[in-house]
This record gives sequence, C-alpha cells and structure tokens, in this order.
Amino acid sequence: MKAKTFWRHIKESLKSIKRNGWMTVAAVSAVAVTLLLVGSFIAILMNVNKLATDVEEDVSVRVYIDLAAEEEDQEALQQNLEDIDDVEQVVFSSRDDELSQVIGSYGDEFGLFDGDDNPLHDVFILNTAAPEATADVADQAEEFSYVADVNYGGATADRLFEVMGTVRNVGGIIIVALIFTAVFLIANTIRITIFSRRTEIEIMKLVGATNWFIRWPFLIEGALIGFIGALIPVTAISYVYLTGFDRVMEFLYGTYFGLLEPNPFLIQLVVLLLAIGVLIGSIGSSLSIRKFLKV
Amino acid sequence: MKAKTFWRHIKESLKSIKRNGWMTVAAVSAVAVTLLLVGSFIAILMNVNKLATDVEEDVSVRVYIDLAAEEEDQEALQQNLEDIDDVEQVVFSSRDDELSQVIGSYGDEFGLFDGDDNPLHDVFILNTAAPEATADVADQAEEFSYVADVNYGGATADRLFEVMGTVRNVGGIIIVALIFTAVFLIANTIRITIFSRRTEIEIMKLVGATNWFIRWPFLIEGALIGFIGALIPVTAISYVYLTGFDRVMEFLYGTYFGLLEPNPFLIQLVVLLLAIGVLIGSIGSSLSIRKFLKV
Amino acid sequence: MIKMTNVYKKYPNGITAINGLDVSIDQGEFVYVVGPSGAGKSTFIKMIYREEVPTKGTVKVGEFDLVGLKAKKVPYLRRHVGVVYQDFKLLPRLTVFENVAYAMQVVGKNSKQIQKRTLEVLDLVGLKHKVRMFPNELSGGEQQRVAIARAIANMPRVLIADEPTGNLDPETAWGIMDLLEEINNQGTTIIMATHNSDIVNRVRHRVLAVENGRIARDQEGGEYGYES
Amino acid sequence: MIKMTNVYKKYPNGITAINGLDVSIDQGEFVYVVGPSGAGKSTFIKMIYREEVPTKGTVKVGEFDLVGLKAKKVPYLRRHVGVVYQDFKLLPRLTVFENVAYAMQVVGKNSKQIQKRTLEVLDLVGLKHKVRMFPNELSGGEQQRVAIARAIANMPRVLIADEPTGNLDPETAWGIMDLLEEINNQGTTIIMATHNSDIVNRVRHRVLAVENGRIARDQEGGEYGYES
Ligand SMILES: Nc1ncnc2c1ncn2[C@@H]1O[C@H](COP(=O)(O)OP(=O)(O)OP(=O)(O)O)[C@@H](O)[C@H]1O
Ligand SMILES: Nc1ncnc2c1ncn2[C@@H]1O[C@H](COP(=O)(O)OP(=O)(O)OP(=O)(O)O)[C@@H](O)[C@H]1O
Ligand SMILES: [Mg+2]
Ligand SMILES: [Mg+2]
Repeated sequence: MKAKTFWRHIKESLKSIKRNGWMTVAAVSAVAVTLLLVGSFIAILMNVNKLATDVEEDVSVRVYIDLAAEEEDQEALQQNLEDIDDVEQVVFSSRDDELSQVIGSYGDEFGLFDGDDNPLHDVFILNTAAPEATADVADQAEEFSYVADVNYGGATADRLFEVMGTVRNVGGIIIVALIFTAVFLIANTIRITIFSRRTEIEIMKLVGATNWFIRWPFLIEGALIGFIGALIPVTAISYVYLTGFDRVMEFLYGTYFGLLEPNPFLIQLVVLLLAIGVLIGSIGSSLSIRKFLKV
Repeated sequence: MKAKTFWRHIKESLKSIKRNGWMTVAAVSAVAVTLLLVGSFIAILMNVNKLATDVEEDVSVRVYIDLAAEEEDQEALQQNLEDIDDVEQVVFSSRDDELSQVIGSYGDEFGLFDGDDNPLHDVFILNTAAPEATADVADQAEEFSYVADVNYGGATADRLFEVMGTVRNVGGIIIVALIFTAVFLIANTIRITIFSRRTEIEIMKLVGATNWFIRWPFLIEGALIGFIGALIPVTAISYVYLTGFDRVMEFLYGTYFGLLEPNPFLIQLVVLLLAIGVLIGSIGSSLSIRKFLKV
Repeated sequence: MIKMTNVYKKYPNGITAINGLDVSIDQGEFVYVVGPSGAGKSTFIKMIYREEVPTKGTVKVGEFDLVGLKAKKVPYLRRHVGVVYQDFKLLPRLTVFENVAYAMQVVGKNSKQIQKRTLEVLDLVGLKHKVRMFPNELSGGEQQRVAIARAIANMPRVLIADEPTGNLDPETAWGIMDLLEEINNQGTTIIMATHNSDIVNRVRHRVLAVENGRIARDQEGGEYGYES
Repeated sequence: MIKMTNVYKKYPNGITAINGLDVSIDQGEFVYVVGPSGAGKSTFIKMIYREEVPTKGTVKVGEFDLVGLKAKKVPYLRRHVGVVYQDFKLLPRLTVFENVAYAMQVVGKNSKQIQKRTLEVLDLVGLKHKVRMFPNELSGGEQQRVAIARAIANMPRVLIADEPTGNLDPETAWGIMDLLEEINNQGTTIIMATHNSDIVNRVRHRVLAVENGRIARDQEGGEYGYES
C-alpha cells in the first residue's frame, strides 16, 4: 500500500468516526466500560494473588536448638542454616521470647515458668525463598547437630499451600474468563455497529472498491474506537492505583504483606488493556465486514 | 389498551425478533455474557462475604474457671453464661484438653505438666450470635463468680473484625458497580440495535402510528431479548452452583465455614438477573426509541 | 380544506426551499404540482402532513393548524392524509401485505377488515400475487405500487402523491391515474407532484407550478410546463 | 462487448426474473431497455455488472466471463462499468462531492485529478452549487443527478442507467439525454432502462423490449412500446 493511500484511509476513518457521532460514542463507551471492569478486576485479583504469596512466604521453619548447645555450636548452626540453598533469612528467638508468646496466647498461668523454669528451647526461625521449598528446608535442617526438633506447621502449612494454590488457580481462571468476556463484548458491539452500516459497505463494493480498500478505513476506525475506549479506563485505573498504592502500603507498613509495584504491574496492565482495545477493535471490525463484502 | 391490541403488539415483537435474526442473536448474547459475568461475580462475592462472617463468628470468648469452683458452681456458671443475651453456644474444655492443644502447638516439652502438674484452668468457650457482641459478652462474663479470667483475642479480634468489615464493604461496592456495569452494557447494546432501525421507526411515525403503538412492540421485544439473554446465565449459574455447593460443603464438613444455601440465595440471584435482563431490555429500548419518535 | 399563507421553509443547512408560498385547496380537488427538480415540490407536500414544519407562515389542513399542532396530535392528522412518498418508505422487515396492513392497524381497524381491504387495494395496483414478498424482493415499480396501495388503504380525506408514476411504465401509470381519478370522484382531495407531462396534459386538472419555492402559476385545467 | 447466452435467473424466493434471454451488444452502442414493471429489466442490467449472477447461461462483458469470475476480480469489472442505480445508492454519510470522488478514489486516481473531474461532472448535471450537501438534504431529482455524475466520473467503457430520468422534470431529463448522447459519441456503450416513451421515440436507438424475462423485441431505432 502506498503511503498516500494509507493517509487517505486514515482520513476516511477519522471522517467516519466524526460523522457517526452518536454511534461512535456508544461504541467507545461500551469499550471503556468493559475494559474498566476487566482492568479493575485484574488489578484486584493480581493483588489478592500477591497477598496469597505473601501469606505463604510468611510460613517459616522453626528449628529448636538443643539445650546442650554452646554459643559456638549455636553460631555454627546458624551458619549452616544460612547456607541452605532456599533459606532467605534466619532469625533467632530466645526461649524467653517464646515463652512470652505462649503467655500471650494461653494466659498468665505460664508466667510460673519464667526464668530458669522455662521448659522451652531457643529457636531459629527460617524464612524460605519459595514456599514450596519449606518441607525440603525442614528436612535439611533436621540433619544438623544440636538441632532438637524441626517444625513448620506440617499439615497446617501444607493445607495453607493447598488453599492458596486453589485461590491462585481460581484467580487465574477468572482473569482469563474476564479477558475472554471483554473480547467478546467489544467484538460484539463493533459487529452491531458495523451491521447497521451494511448498505454502505454494499454500495462501496458496487462502486468498484476492492475488499481491502473498504476494509482499511473500517479497520482503522475500529482500532481508534478501541484505543479511545481503552484510554478512559487506563487513565482511571492508573490514577486510582497510584493513589491507592501509597495509602495501602503505608497501612501495611511493617507487615510481610504488600501490593504489586506499579512498575512493572500497572504498566503491564495498561499495555494489556490498550492491546485488547486496539486489537479487538480492528480485528473485530475487519472480521465483521467480511460477510457484507460478498456482493 | 385493549387485549386484542396487546396481543397484536406481542405478535409484532415476536415477528421482529425472528426477522432481525442476526441482530437478535447479537443482542441476546451480549445480555447473556454480561449477566453471566455479573451473576458469577455476585455468587462469588456473596460467598466470600459469607465466609468472612463465618470467620468472625468463629471468634469465641474463653472463660477461665476458677480452680476453686465445685461442680455445682461450674454448672451454675454455665447456666449463667448460657443466659447472656448474645451467647449462642457454650462449650466446655477441660484443662487436659487445653494442655493437649498447647502441646500440639508448642512442642512435647509441655508434656511434663501432664496430670496434676497441669497449671491450666478448665475453660468455657462461648460463641456469640453476632461478632460485634463479643466484647460485650466478655464484659458480662467477667462479672460472674468463679470466673478466673476472660479472654477473647482482644486487639487481634478487633483487627479481624475491621478487616472483615472492609472486605464486606469492598464486596458490596463491587457488586453495586457490577450491577451498574451490566445495566449500562445491556442498555447500550439495545440502544445500538435500535439506532440501526431508526428509519423504520420514522416510517411508522409517518404512517400515522402513535408513539405508544410504535413503542409497545419495541418494549416487548426488548423485554424478550433481556429475558432470553438472562435465561442462559441463569441456567448456567444455577447448574454450577448446585453441583458446586454439595462438593464444597462436603469439603468444608466439620468446619465452621459454609456456602450460602441455594434457597434463598440462588433464587434471589436468579430473580435479580432475570429482572435486570427484562427491565433494562424493555426500559432501555423504550427510552432509546424516544428520540426517533420526534418526527 | 388546505390553506397555506405566506409560508417560508428554510432547512437547517441554510437552503430556503419554500419562499413565500400562498395556496388554498378545497376538499375534493385534484391538483397537480409541477416544477423543475429542486423547486420545492416535495417540501411543499411534506408540510401538508407535517413531515416538515414551516419556518414562517401558517398551514391549515381541515381542522388542524399544523404550525401549533401538538406532537401528540400529529398521528391523528396523518390518518386523514394518505401519502405516496417519492422514495416509497416501505418498512423493510414487513412483507407487502404487512406494509399495507400496518397503516390500517395503526388506526385500530379490526383484523377482518384489514385482511379484506389490504387484499383489495393490492389487487387494485396489480400486486395481489406478491403479498408475501419483502420490499427488497420487488422491482422499483412494484415498490411504488405498494406505496400507493398503502396510501389509499385507509380511504384518507387527502391523498398526497409525490411522483407516483416515476418508476412505472406508461401503461401501469395510466392504470394508477384511473385509480386516482376514481378515488377523487369519491370526494378525496388529491395532490400529486409529477414530472409526467403526458398525464398532466391529457387528464386536465388544476396545475400548481412551483418555482424557487413559490407558486409561479396556479391554473385550473392547465398544461404541464413552467417558465425557467 | 456484452454477450448473454441462454440466461436464466431465479431469485431465492422462487421468482424467475430472467427466463432464457439472449442478447449481444457491441462496443459503442446505445440501447434502450423497455418493458412493463417487473419484466426483468433491472435484473437484466444487474447481471452486466454482476450484482446478480445468472442461475444458468453465460454472461460475457469485454474480456470478463461473469459466471466464473473470481470474487477478487469483480471490482475490476465494475470499474469499467458505470451504473446509475434505480434507487441511486448514494453513500449517506458522504457529501455530494465525496460520493462522486469515492468512485474515483477506488480506482486510485490522484487527488488533483479527482478534485477537477468531480467538479466537472457535477457541473455537467447542474449540481456544482450543492457539492457540500449530504444525500438526505437533496431533492429526489438532485439525488438522481448525483448518481449520474458518479457513474460517468471514471469515463467507463459501459454506462448502465436504470431509469435515470424517473425523478427528473422533462427539461432536466433532456439535458441528461444530451449528456448521454455525447458520452456515447465518445465511444461509450450505453444501456438505459427507461419508461420514458417521449425520449425513446424522439432519440431513436436500438430498443430491447423485455417481457416476462425474455427479449420480446430487439429493434434498431425502434419505438417505445411492448405487447402486453
Ligand atoms: N432535508 C433537507 N435538508 C436540507 N435541504 C433540503 C432538504 N430537503 C430538500 N432540500 C433542499 O430543498 C430544495 C427543494 O427540495 P424539494 O425536495 O422540495 O424539491 P422537489 O421540487 O421535490 O425536487 P424533485 O423534483 O427533484 O423531487 C432543494 O434544493 C433541496 O436541496
Ligand atoms: N432481490 C430480489 N429477490 C427476489 N425477487 C426479486 C428481486 N429483485 C427482483 N425480483 C423480482 O424479479 C422480477 C423482475 O424484477 P426487476 O427489478 O428486474 O423488474 P424491472 O423490469 O426492473 O421492473 P421496474 O420497471 O418496476 O423497475 C420482479 O417480479 C421482482 O419481484
Ligand atoms: Mg421531490
Ligand atoms: Mg427496475
């Protein structure tokens, strides 16, 4: 296609967008509302997924230190634990710390065991890089000397992982379903608008226009409608996410939890929404006119 | 309107639905997909809300029984506790039960205190009817004799209630937003289809039809499209919910958690979806033809 | 019956189609409206059934004052006026039969009457065998005849025909003229815009020659023709 | 140039519009197609630019064999054939100027040529002052003339006109006839379906009388008329 011809197609499509006035507005707003819905849900679901991951990563392995361990032994053990591949962090929690936790949960009666009466062990708390590695890390930790016991919530944690896995799968399915829905609704709207212009297409064909000569302006028009329609939710979502992000992060300060960083997440989402708008707009209109081109 | 005229309008609208063939299919499928989306999300969100409530209700008040209490005192206390307004259930947990729990969570070291060495108290565990009543119930329980201590998670539980309240509000906002979206998308689709029939409406007007004579068939047609479009998601959601319900409930058996019972929840959802379809279909088309009636 | 006084019609695009027109037509008259292409014949005609409202001046049709007429009353005016539109204006999704029947349903006639009268008028225009077809399955002349059948179905007091023979062969056109004459003899006012000089010259009636939005000639039993 | 052999056309609704038609038209001829309403004139004409494909028989236009013609080639056939449609078929969202220009853009002419030629043909049909208007702002006759302007813009080898004067007053109609004559003198084949007996009888050319989907009479310099 010559550059001049391409220019003409673009001019034609702009003219058509303007002259279709009301119809353009209807199509653009359908795209906008659909993508706003889909974009918001993707943002929410992806962050829920992120929280799920954070919760999983919050599961830690507790390594009870043998009462017989000297300070050097304990240091050596810490070194060993830190050297395990998937271990990210090793935190020491003394028997006194442990007892205060018990007292917090089960009541002051345990205050009796304060000081030397404390039956508890000192503990190393390990955080693993990937939640899946938890069981493995526990097994490895058990091999070291001066380890009295290793504990990671066992069945409870496995159950948590299972639930989170389900949450993640369901979220993924919902996102895919949402994208399909958006594609369908946008394509359907474009199809109806084009259907109302079938006589025009037939006349163009009768006047001797080739299929591509007719298709290009419609394709560009569809892409523009999709693009303009996507700009609205993209702007809205970006604004809300950026403002909301700071507030929520402040709120979550000091916890293990956090939202997805706007870079890259928000950028990816924006690209996705614009891509859906432009691609479905153009492909949808190009496919929709097909059946009216057979004159 | 005479019954005969009404009949004629219905016949006209059925004819139109049939003759518009492709356009009817496009409009019906837009309604179906939109309501499927909205219906599924409402089902999911309402159940998440239900789970949130279950979690809240799972927060219980622990009443520690004084070691000095005789069996009668204990029975009297139980009676007193059961008589508190918002208390739904009073469960007894002996000091031995309590100790096994501690052992389960903190390790075998506490095995030392088995039997008479057990420093723990017998406990009454109260479940309140409404989570908000928890603090109040705890206060009242504290007043009774032979109560050593009362404990309900205090700050932790308050925090939980707060989070659940947010979850519930966000869910409510999302549901309202979803319904608005559905209304907009359906009305928009109907509007576009009617726009493509504006010449028809103008001709009817020129031939001497009153506005209502033109409006009725369009209104009925819109209602039928909305109804047919809603039937599809209603059937799909009902099927999935009913099948899914049994499985999930089986899975959750023995826990405090449960899904919303199909009766009344599913019935309400079905009515809501059908109402959106029929009302927006009819009102939407009736409003959309307004501007073409001014000829 | 129909009375226009000092009427002006300026379209939104700035074109003044009717430019100070006065005319009065009695019940039962047969009037030809002639004039060059773009003279304002269709616009003049559209003001009688209020498709267009004058920018200035008054239009009265029977007891209806069209300029101040409430939107709600317009349908009732139109039921007294049968119109053959220059571009037919058939409903594309209704069959030939249904197109004609629709105009009668609008008035609230009962189905039996409608059934009978529809077949009757379609027979008059020679299309009884095409009742089941849709407009886009008809030839140009056939569509025009359906439009004529629809316009006369309700036996209106005024029949307006904008170029009703433009797509008809002379023989069919004469058949339609016979029909219009007959309807006129039964007392219906007929206003017919036409370019067919043969018809105007052979079947003499009052001739309104429209030029530049004005009545340039108003002659009882006049010939086709206009200065230009 | 144009050759139809034993052509039948049955529409999906069961109507046989063309029923064994044979005809051959040479380059540069001027042919009238006459016949009663619904005889099959438009259908005959539609088969020349392949809006309709015959159910049986062969149609050849220049080097194109229309029955076996690939869909991709159809636009190129149509560029050699200018058509004035009975129902005009103007693009509603394009102005008068753009409607005519579109037919030339399709062929890939450059903007300057298009600009010049569009104004030229619109001037020929007397509509130079309405270039900025949209079709629905035009009178019936004006729309018809835009359709004529568009058909001749590309100087096609064949010009097909289906009832091109149906909405025109006699004077304008004669102007259009002069135009067609001139184009014909430059070598363009002209095929014109018409009900205008005045024109056919005064400007004598070959007459094809179509009746019941067949050529009932094929007469060089014949009169308007057909048996019926
Ligand atoms: N809807 C409209 N909007 C703007 N201008 C219009 C409209 N309809 C008609 N016109 C203009 O008004 C003038 C008169 O048009 P009208 O249709 O009344 O002519 P006419 O006498 O019926 O012509 P014809 O014989 O060609 O049908 C024309 O110049 C036309 O361009
Ligand atoms: N698209 C179509 N589908 C079905 N039938 C059709 C179609 N077009 C035309 N016909 C039928 O074919 C026959 C011939 O139609 P055609 O349009 O060729 O007639 P015509 O000679 O052009 O008539 P007119 O002078 O009235 O324009 C008619 O009986 C018509 O009802
Ligand atoms: Mg006119
Ligand atoms: Mg024809």
